[in-house]
Amino acid sequence: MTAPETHLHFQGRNVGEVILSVEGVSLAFGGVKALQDVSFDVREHEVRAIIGPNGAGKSSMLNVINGVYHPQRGRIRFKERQFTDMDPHEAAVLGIARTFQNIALFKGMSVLDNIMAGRNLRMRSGILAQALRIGPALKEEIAHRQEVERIIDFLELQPYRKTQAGRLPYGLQKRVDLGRALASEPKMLLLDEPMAGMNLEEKQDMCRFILDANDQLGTTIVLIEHDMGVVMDISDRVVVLDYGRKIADGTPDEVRNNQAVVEAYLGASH
Amino acid sequence: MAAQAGTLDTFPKLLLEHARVRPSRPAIREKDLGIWQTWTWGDYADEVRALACGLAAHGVTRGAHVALVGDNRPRIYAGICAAQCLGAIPVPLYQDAVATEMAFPIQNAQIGHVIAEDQEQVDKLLEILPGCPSLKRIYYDDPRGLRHYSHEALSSYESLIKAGREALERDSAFLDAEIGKGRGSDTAAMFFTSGTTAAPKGVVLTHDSLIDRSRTIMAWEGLNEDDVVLAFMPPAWIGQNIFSYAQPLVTGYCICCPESTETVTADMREIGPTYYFAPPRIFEALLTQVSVRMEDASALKRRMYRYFMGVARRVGARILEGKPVGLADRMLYNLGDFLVYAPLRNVLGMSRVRIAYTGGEAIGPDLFVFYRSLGINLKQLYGSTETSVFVCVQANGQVKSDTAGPPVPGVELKFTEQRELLIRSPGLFKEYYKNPQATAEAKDAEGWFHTGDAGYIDADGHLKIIDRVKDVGRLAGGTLFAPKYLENKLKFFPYIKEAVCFGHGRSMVCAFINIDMDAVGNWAERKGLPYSGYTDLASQDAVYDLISGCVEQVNADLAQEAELAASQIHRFLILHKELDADDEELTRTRKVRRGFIAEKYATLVDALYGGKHAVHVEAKVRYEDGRTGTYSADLKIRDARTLPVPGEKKAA
Amino acid sequence: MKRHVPVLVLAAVLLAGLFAPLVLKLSAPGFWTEVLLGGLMAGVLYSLVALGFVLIFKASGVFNFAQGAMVLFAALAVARLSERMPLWVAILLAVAIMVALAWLVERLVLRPLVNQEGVALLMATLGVTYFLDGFGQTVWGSDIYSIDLGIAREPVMVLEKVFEGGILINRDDVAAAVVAIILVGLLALFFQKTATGRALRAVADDHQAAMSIGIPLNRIWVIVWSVAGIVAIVAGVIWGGKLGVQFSISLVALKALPVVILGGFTSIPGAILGGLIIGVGEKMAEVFLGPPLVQMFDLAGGGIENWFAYMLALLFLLVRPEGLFGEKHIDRV
Amino acid sequence: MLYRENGQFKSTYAADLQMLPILQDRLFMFGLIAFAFLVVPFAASDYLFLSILIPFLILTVAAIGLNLLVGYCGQISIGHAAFMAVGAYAAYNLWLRVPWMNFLVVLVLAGFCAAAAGMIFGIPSLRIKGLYLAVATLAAQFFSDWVFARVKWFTDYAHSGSVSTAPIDLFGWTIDTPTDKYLFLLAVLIVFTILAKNLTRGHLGRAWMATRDMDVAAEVIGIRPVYAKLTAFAISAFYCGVAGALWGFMYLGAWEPLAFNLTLSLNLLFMIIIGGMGSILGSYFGAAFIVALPIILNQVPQWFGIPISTATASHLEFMIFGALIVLFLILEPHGIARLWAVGKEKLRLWPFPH
Repeated sequence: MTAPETHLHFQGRNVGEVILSVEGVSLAFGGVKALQDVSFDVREHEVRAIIGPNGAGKSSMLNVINGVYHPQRGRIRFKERQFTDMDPHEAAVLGIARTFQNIALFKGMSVLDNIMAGRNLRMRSGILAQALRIGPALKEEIAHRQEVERIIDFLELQPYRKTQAGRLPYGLQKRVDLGRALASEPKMLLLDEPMAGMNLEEKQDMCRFILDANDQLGTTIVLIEHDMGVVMDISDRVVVLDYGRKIADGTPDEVRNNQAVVEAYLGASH
Repeated sequence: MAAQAGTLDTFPKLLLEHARVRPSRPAIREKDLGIWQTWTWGDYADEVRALACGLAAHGVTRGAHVALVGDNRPRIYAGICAAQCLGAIPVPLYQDAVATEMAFPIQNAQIGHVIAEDQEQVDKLLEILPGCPSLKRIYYDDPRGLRHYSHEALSSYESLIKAGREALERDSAFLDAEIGKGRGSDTAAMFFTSGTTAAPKGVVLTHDSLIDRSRTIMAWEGLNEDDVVLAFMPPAWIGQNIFSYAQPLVTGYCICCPESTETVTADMREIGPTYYFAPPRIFEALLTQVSVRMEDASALKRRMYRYFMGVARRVGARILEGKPVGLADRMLYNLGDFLVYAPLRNVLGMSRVRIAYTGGEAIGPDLFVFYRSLGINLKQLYGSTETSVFVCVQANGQVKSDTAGPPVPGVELKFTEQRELLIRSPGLFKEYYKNPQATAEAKDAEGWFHTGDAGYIDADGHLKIIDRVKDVGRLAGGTLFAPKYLENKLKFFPYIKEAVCFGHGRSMVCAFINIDMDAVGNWAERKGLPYSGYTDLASQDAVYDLISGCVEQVNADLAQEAELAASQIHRFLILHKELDADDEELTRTRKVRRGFIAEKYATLVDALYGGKHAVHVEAKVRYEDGRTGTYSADLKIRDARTLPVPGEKKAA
Repeated sequence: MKRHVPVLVLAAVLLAGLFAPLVLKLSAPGFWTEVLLGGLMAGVLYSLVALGFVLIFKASGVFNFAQGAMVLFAALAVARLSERMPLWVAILLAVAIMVALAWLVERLVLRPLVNQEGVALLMATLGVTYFLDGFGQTVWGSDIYSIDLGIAREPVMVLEKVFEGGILINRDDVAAAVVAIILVGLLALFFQKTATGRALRAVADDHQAAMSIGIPLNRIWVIVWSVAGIVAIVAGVIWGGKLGVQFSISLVALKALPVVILGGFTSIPGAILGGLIIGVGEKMAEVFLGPPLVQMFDLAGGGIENWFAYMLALLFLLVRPEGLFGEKHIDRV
Repeated sequence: MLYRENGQFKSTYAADLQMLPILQDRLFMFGLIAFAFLVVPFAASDYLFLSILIPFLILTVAAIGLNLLVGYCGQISIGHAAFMAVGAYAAYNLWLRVPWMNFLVVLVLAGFCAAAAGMIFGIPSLRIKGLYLAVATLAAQFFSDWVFARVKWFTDYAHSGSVSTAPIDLFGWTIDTPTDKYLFLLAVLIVFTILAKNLTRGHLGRAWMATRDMDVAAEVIGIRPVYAKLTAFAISAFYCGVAGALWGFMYLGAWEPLAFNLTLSLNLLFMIIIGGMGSILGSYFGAAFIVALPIILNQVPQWFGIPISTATASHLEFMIFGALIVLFLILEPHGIARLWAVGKEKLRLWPFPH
């Protein structure tokens, strides 16, 4: 790897070794080629953006990384593990969490329970212990509740703790979605358009939360976002996809001046 | 305890006493991470001791000033006490002040150490740091967002505590000695008054004065360690500070800090304080909320509510005062209590309130009676920063809606010829910090404090305040003009948030109105009126009609009072923007700065008196995200119907 | 191609099962053919009911559990009405009743529940089932009634030349099968060839698109429920004529559910083929698998046909959840 | 209106995680339980016990079981009577063949048998959803109908296929009279309610609800669908198995083949639709409703002097059930439990409307 040193926004934050690499991934649905021979890598603690016009295969890329889709060709390496064919819950166990473009909250559950559910894979007590809810089961529940409260505090969701998630306004639902993903203490967080449909203030809040998560919790971030200003502002490196192919990869400045990228975006805006 | 009272003459000594007498009773609760985390008196003392040693290790010495800026957090209160342990003087600052406002106190008091709540406060402090050479250290409580701040002045509260614990381990006698050196006559704390006209003044209060007033009230009201207070006003305000710092340390009751400003209502419902103090505007806002929410209720419920509120108005206050009430009315009231009052107290979080105070400014009589009739023992008090709050407090069972009650033990009152109230009390302040001139103006040689308030003692011996001496004016016709009195009457309507009345030296009274966005917005939605924001809503004719109705009702009331009948409001306009403390139109305690407003909006005032029906305004508007823009439009002016003054009586 | 393998294996097993009695000489060819024909005839009826089901599912996305109750209701109506009037008048009247019923269902059930999840709609049809069962028996009575189709009941012997002993066939079965086949054919034609039929299919594919080409959704629902009602009348009359009109008809009609699982919820050929597979399968299982099972496990009688269809469908679901002709569904995230 | 929540603050998570965090709710609940244990046994008639209270208590256990699967985990089943049958026959055979076994152990083992059956028939849920699953569960229904009617061993080679039981002896207490049965069942129901409530509040419950609300997202945050669905099927079937055993021993006493038929399955489903899906409390409401309605329908016309035959009454019952299902789905898809919750919330906020 001879990737150039990326510039840093914060002093003290160390972008580390490559944590995820995507190698020659191709994915097709029937005849539709969603991804063609895409390769890139993500370094530990960095903020990595995937951009591209509509239908460029961005969401498919995230879905491949966390095992929702299984690519026909290519492989993925996360930390020391290689795989092509992995179920989403296995990805979660490995430390990959994600949020969804069309918020996929558990609408019938409270905000607290939504975020608690994010910690499910860390909870161990058996069925009988849970049914009796004594001793270790209750202790475990309380310990995790405490962790979840930290996330609620972190995302400033205190007033909504016991509100049913489906009843929250859109911007807050997005925040809960992020909270649920963070609750699993992921190594890497995939964010699918975290700021779509938000107003300026909500976007600023969300940026702050993402950067804080990256900075304070050390979470590696891979995000898809349409708002170019945001992408250029917060990401360390950017991958550009167009029609399922990678057309550029580099720092925000490099990408901004890339001819292929400019053309792809001009072409898409017609 | 009475026997030891002589030795317990400072707050740190009181704290240690509580830690000894009731170590496992709750002292401070804070809703954090979803539950009410509790410090017992023992924990409180531990924290304070460690913190004091930390501060000492970092160079805080006797007589130095230590600033504390933040919301109600246990650590802020611990900081106050820790400074006092060392004989240093804590200076609580308003957490919502902008950076420039913070600079003055820090420069004035040569403050070297600040304990700040979070990044927001740290940012402000760092901004003014270049202009404040005295400021050496800033300690932050919440590290969020501060990880990459590398300013040398900055360190965490945690590190301070750690340093303190280490120092304490090395030498535990040092602190006890320091505490022992404290004397009641030492300065306990300094509060900067918001200063409606001039620069803020640092009011210096001694342990003796604060402790004396707290003890007096404890005895007067029968407060005890089971009482609970919710601390939700700025700790830099003496009103909050004495309730959540001085009084609990004297009495041993528990204070509770809400989780965040958005959750105060919910937190109040959970905690159910027994002892409550809020300025009238809070009670006003609560009542507005009640009215608005009741208007959404079903017709049947609304009728029930109106009926029983009528019953309550008739007999509620009398029942609360233990006066005789007919059996039928008493039963009706009991039914109303089951159906309306008790549930209402519950949703307001006031079920357990034994004593509630309001003060700081006059409260509308209707507003006051509303709470009393619900069975909430709301009383008025009179006092200020300079008097350690408690001067007059209404006694249980002798509550009148338009007075501040009789002087509490130890207080002497007298009036000047201009009806200005003078006070002598053990609670009086020592001086204005570094301001001998102001001190001399306010406190004469005989120790009388000149309050600047105009008023008199009524037949029952209760203090009645009309207005500020300098604000009480005369209409051109020579009759009395008390603007605050009028404004309060207007503000009693849920639709009116602020009012500014003009009339001194003029032939008639005119007013600026600020509508209440929540109440009027709700009203507009029910009427199906579309609007885009405050400015748009405020300019609608229907809203003018609504406000017009309110003004005319005030006029009808005023016409009943001989002295004030001439003060009926002839013309008014609804301001295009909300009056804002950030624009200096209100004080930090949200008092209207009438003079400033009259100057700033002189063209509007001229238009009111010039008989025009519209006036063009162009104004800079500051949006919430900090950007500014210009607003330009015509403001409408309305004539309000007035009633004939009784003097010129017509057909009976 | 990979995903077809289990289906092919399953098909092979079924075929093997079908011919096993012949190959293993457990049965005379004549008897085997008789059983096969009996199965096919029952299968045609299943296909018919399943068609009504598929129709409704395609057009409104409703999993109509009430199809069986509709068959019972229709059969009861025809049976009781034909006591007072000629059969054809009774049937015409029953058609009118079923159309009215369709209209009511659209008005009172579907329209208020539009855009609800499939499971909620399924539960609503459970409600309709109960209502129809209760209503039918309140209005028409709850005894066992007969429908006289006017076809001679005695069986005839055919193909004596081919098989030893010939094959015994009921004439009414033949007539029923013919009617059913004609109706299935007509429906298939209606769906594939006519403009309305195509419109109905368009609705299933995309409600928005269908509305945008000017088809009122509500009317379409009334039409499909009416057609399903008419199908129910035919099935009800045929079964009623054969078994007598009684409550158990609604249970028999429930067999349409495994049929559509087999065939795919939205496929007309699937419904037809599925019906035949189930019909033949359960008859064969009952006749040839039943006795050995009874013997082996000392059972108190056969009755495999009561569950065979469901178990077959269950097995099929595990192998190929989308059915024979259904479309594969991809979850979008 | 009746709530006074001021001062009821929680200073520990354990207090915040209580089953009934509000004091007034706890008082009401204790009052209710005390009433059920101390007053009802002396006040109720045998008729009330036998035709209302006993079936209500047992069906509530079954409805809670079905609700765990359908309401909490979102997996539909229209064949849950099959698991009741498994439980009933398992208990019968254990009781018959291992006579020394404590009845409580018999109950639990019967539940485990049903749970095993539930897991087997739950396997399709791993591949299919919603409507398809409904048909798969029908297979369980018809298969169990057949097995218990035809396999003689289960019915101890009884000639008619019917089985009969005798009163149970529990630690020297012979549960014979209606009052005995009522007390026993009440205790069982309370235990099972608490267990179910705890399960739904634990991480397993969250896994179920997550699977119900958004299965893809649930998997993405690390919830294994296999585990969530199969445990829901197993525990749900366990409850129904126990309920089935109780139904056989405590309510029917003796029963014929097809005692646990499709109608019972559908009735269970109706209980949770009307009572409220995803609510333990709703299971109570639903069971009460389904038990009481036929009796009311039989009684009410008599009070007004209108003669009505049993057959007509049962047909009317069908119609009313059917109509109510549709009505509830349209007006209040979350059933009586939601109405209750809304009412409670109104009381808490009284006199404010919201």
